[in-house]
Amino acid sequence: MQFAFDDRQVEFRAQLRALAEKECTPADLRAAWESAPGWSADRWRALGDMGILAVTVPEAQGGLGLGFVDLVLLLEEAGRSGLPEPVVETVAVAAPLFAALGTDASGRWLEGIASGEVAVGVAAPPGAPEGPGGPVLVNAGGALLVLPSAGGALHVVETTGAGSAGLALEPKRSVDGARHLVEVGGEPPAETEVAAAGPGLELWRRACDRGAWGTAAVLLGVADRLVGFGAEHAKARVQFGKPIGSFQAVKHHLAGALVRLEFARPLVYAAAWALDEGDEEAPRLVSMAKSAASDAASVAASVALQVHGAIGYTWEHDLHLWMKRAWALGAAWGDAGWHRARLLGQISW
Amino acid sequence: MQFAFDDRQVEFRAQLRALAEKECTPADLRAAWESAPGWSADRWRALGDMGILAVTVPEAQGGLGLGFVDLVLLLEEAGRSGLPEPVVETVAVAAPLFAALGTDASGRWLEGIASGEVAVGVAAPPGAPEGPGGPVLVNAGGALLVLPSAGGALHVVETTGAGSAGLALEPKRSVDGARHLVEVGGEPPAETEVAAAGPGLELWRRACDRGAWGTAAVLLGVADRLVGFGAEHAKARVQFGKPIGSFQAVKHHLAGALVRLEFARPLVYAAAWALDEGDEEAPRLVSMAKSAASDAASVAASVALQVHGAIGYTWEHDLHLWMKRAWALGAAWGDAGWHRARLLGQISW
Amino acid sequence: MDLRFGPDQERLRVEARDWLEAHVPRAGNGGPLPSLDTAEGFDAHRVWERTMFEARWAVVSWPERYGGRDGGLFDWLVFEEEYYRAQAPTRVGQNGIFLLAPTLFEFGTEEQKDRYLPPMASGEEIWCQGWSEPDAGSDLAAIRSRADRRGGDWVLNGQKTWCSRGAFADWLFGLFRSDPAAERHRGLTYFLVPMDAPGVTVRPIAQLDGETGFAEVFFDDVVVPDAQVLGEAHRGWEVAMATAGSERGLSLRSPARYTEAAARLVALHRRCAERHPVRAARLADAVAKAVVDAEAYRYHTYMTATRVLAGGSVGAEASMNKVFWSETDLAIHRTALELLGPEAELLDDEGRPPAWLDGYLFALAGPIYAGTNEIQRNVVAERVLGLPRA
Amino acid sequence: MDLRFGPDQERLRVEARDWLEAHVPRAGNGGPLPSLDTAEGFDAHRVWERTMFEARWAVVSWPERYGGRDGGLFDWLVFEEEYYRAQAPTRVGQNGIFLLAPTLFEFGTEEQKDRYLPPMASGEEIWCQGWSEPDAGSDLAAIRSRADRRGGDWVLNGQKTWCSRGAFADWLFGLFRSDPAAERHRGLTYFLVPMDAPGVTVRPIAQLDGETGFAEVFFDDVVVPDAQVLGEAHRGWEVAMATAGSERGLSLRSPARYTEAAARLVALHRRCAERHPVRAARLADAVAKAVVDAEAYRYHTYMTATRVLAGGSVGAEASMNKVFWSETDLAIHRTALELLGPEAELLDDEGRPPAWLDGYLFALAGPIYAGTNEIQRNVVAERVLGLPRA
Repeated sequence: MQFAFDDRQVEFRAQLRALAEKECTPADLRAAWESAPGWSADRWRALGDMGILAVTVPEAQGGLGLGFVDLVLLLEEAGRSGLPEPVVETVAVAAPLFAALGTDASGRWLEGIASGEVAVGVAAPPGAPEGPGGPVLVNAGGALLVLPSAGGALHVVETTGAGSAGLALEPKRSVDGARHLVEVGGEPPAETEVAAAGPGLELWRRACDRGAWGTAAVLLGVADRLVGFGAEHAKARVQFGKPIGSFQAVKHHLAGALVRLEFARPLVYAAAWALDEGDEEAPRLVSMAKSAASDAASVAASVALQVHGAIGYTWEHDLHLWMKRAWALGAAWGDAGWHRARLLGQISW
Repeated sequence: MQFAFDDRQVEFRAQLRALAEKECTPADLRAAWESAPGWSADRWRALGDMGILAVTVPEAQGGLGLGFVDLVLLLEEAGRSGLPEPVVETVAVAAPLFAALGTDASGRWLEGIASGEVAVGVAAPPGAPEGPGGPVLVNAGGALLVLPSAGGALHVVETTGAGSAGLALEPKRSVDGARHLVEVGGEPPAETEVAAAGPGLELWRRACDRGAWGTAAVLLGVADRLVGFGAEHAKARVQFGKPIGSFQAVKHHLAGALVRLEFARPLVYAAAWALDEGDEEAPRLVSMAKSAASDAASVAASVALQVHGAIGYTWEHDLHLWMKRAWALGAAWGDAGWHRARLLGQISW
Repeated sequence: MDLRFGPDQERLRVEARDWLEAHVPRAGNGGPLPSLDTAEGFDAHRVWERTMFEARWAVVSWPERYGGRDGGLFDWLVFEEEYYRAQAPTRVGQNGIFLLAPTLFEFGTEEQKDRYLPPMASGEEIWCQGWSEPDAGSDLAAIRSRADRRGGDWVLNGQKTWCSRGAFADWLFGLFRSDPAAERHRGLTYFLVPMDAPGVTVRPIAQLDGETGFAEVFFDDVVVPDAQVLGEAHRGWEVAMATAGSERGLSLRSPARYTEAAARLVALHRRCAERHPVRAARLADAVAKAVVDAEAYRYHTYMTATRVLAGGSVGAEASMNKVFWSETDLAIHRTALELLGPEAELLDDEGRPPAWLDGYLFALAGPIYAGTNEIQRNVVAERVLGLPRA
Repeated sequence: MDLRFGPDQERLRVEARDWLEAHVPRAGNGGPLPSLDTAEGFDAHRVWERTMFEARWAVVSWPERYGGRDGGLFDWLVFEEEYYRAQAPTRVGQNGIFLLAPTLFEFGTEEQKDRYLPPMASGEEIWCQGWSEPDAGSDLAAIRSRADRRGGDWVLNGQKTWCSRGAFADWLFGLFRSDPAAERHRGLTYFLVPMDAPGVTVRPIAQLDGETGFAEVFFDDVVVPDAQVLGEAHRGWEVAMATAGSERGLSLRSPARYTEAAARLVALHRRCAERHPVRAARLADAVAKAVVDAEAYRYHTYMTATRVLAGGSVGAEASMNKVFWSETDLAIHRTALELLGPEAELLDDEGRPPAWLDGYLFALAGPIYAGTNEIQRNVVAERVLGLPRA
């Protein structure tokens, strides 16, 4: 038993943090809110250069050939810095899927991912019972779109505009302005199928697990940032002649949020390890991780807002950039309740 | 619209409070815990003398011929003082039922209730889906036992011991030692039937509504006492050089409990009025009242214990006499969740 | 005890329901109105206030001479129930009508009442509040904006913030420190200030939904005559507390808002059960709890209203109300968003939050404004339970 | 990262499971034992400690010379998992083994360790704690019980309360004020006191279930030699904090308690679904949440253990643990009682609380003892988040 990260993994996170501090300031985030597709090709390439996009790409396709334990601190950092790019969809969901396909096309896609040229969006099928991000939504703008057909076959569509491969791609706005969603209409054509109904559905289910897990990791960072916002404000803001952080109500709000976060974290890390190992407990751990992380981020958002008071209720203050992310990602890929129902066997992807 | 009590109703409560302060001290309550049936024939007669037992008995049978609005403050006071006697079962559940029956026997029972000679227990049928106080339990020791048969006919059994009318009456102990329960085994014989299956079930359902409502009223008083315990301790107990009630965490715990209580109260009062009026909204109001009162008492119990710390965890301190009552009555006649499910039409008596 | 409304109130209810049915702006009937936190929407809402005023629905509980119907508290509650049932627009004039007007009725001179109440009722003059300052939020008594005597007038300097409706309002009411030697709650005066007075500068502040629901207001040598002082000079705190009591208490927060929202929640739950039975089963308890709390608030309000009509006062109970309605409102909207599941995050085609998300954003402010819930719990603990101050 | 236990631990697990399977007192096998808060039950539990000791299971993580197996933290955690899975008896020796022993290992002399550890491990000497006093609960530094120097010895006077196991224990460890001039945390000394010493009087206190789980202990000129001081005189606070860290942190609160309870809760939920489907549907989310929280605590403990083994410390994180496990324990048991519905209130035929109710009564103490959760949240806010002291 060794439940810790090695120096290389910790160092990798530090690199991403350094990059994000330069390339993903709150001003950059606000720019992402204002423009479609909401993320920056330059920053995407910079992410490629520092290696995060290549983590799960096999070495044969120019990747690092690493796993989810190597990835998890990076995703957490992506949440902390508010990175608007579809890192989870590309690195956690798509790259392992493409690697499993092992076709010429998937090899090319993997090379594109590793080099920072390709980003991926993922859409759930219209018939999905309670899927990731609504039946027909995708965190998109990517050059590739992964989606299952209503029948359960798996498709990868190279998107070229609003009507790629016969699919209607209609932009949708989220309360989290950095999430530029697309509603997918129509059925993908036969020539985009990458796996037939049976194996396709199995691949899809595992992809959903990775999507939920990756989003849980991002939510840890989001929650961490929100608690940080709250603590900083509580130290700085003076009322009744002292910092409001000296009032017990404020202390207990923030301490409660921190406790939820600190106990969500090990579940997300353990799920990463189980996914790497192909452990049969992995789906259970993913659901525990996502439900705990969604709740932790939700509590952190509420507490941070309440501690800030009116200033936190403004568009000018950066708090809402993370608060709305906590709401949106908390519900995406199954909200806390969905994953708890899954844990009891009431529901599945 | 006149949502207030009149002077006579308020005065009636004061009389019960005065009686309880003499006849129902914590020492009396501890005596009730120690002895079966746990309540005192003397106190029962004193309650009869002051009139509470006669409230719902028609004047023709020596009663006051009043209603539930006249009764509700008295039941609340019964909860506050911790009265261990089966007032709800006798006055709220049985007397109106007997009055509706209108038989010679029921007339005699009503006279006995009004004069403080008869107490009543109520048992749910073994086949009941989720009934009042478990399928086969009764707050008993009463001279009369009201219960439906498995088929839905309604019976009244004059109890004379452990094997009355062919029923097995086995004592059961509750965590609230003042509740001396009886498990009822067997089917009541035909000669005890007071209403056949169809009308009997309807009478039973209305009786259950009154039981749930009466228990909700008692719970208001229990919650009030618990908040009072907490507030008194918070004023008296000194730590870190000041009363612990000056710490914001303690303040907010108690304020939160008080708010739950104050907003449960009008629902219980409104349900009393609706029951008096035979209003079609009465069952909904009863369920709202019981769920709110159960929750309020549960929160008050938790908060009172936490504010007291270790001293509240002792058998010597009186707090637990009310805390355990809050737990037991909170679940009896349908717990908060049961009544909320009923409100949505998922379940019924 | 009698929980029936009287025949007068039932007549009023029918009349209000019919009128609202015919006049509330809906799709196809000049509505729904644009957000009142935009310039366009503010004007549209002002027109709606005028429409109500002309039919004498704007201020049912005011005396007839100011545009009301001489209605009692229960008349007002009945009207509010119908107003919310009709899903009529948010009242752009509510700061004036519900917060300032009770204070004017209590402390205003006859001249002030004649001057300010009618245009307030008609929507001609919309009021915003000037309580908070950058360093005086929860600690409201830390107000530093000053009112100095010059000639026979007052001169205001300083800054107010979080002025709801401040971006587009015509008048502001608020507290200024008139006696710099006095501390905290003493030496404050309650002023009525036109927003177009020389020296007043408004900086709109965008709120969570991106729109300018509130504003900062700067005062730079703004001259105000004695006629625009409400109540006695230097006694503004006592005057303001009456308004704060209205804000936190019965007047502003009509229970109909919550019962109406709870009814919509039940309908949403029913629809959810068809497509997402597991989700609906999980949230059933929360839906029912929302209904119970909304009804609890309604009956509690009836009890309070009965007591007030009998000469009682609201007092510290206003703080319990505030905690309860703000938590109820949040719980209703949180449950709705959970019922919507992954669709909850979506904006509509104009990029605006749809009804439930919009309501959630609004509800989020509940535990913060009009005295944070932390402050309210302190008040409940100290004034109702008698716990010692820190 | 590797979340597998090593082969040594898996061997230990199998060995422990087999032994416990054969020896845990169950119905038909000398058990279940009577409540350890009765005189009879205390003795029965002492015998069980002895049985464990003889098979070297009493203190797996201690050095062999004191009766242990030289096991590491993970060996201990594996053993605990098996211990709870086997539903083995509550450890009557836990105050000594989990609270005092770590302090003895850190601060004790060789003589003290040789003298006290083996009988502690064997159950021959059961320890209770002497921290709280009537006026020193949350404010532990307000201790007033005194230790005065007389001749070459110490003389103890005063009163301790809430001494868990105090009704039947053989020894007590606790803090006494040795320097009356020093204030608060200074001038305290950590003593080891035999309960049969002249001048010690024990008054058992009945707890919520009516049994004497704790006691008041009175000291009237109790003479104690220097050999029974742990650590330096007047430095008792620092010594005690090490013990408090153990109590609040990793050592006492084995995650197996919660994972085992959560597994039983899932089984209870399954049974409930057969007879009360609506009730079970309502509580499904709470059941699953209990599972998640129990597992979160387990993995969090593995992370902490890894860090401690790498030379890290627990520190203020112990306060987060305390808040989390106590809330998790309460939530598990509350949910169980709701699943039981109206049957939850019933005692068994001997008038004792059945398992879930008994567990609930125990869980209720969680947010209170070992530092209330209010104090713990202060610690988290101040020491982890850096918020200012009041």
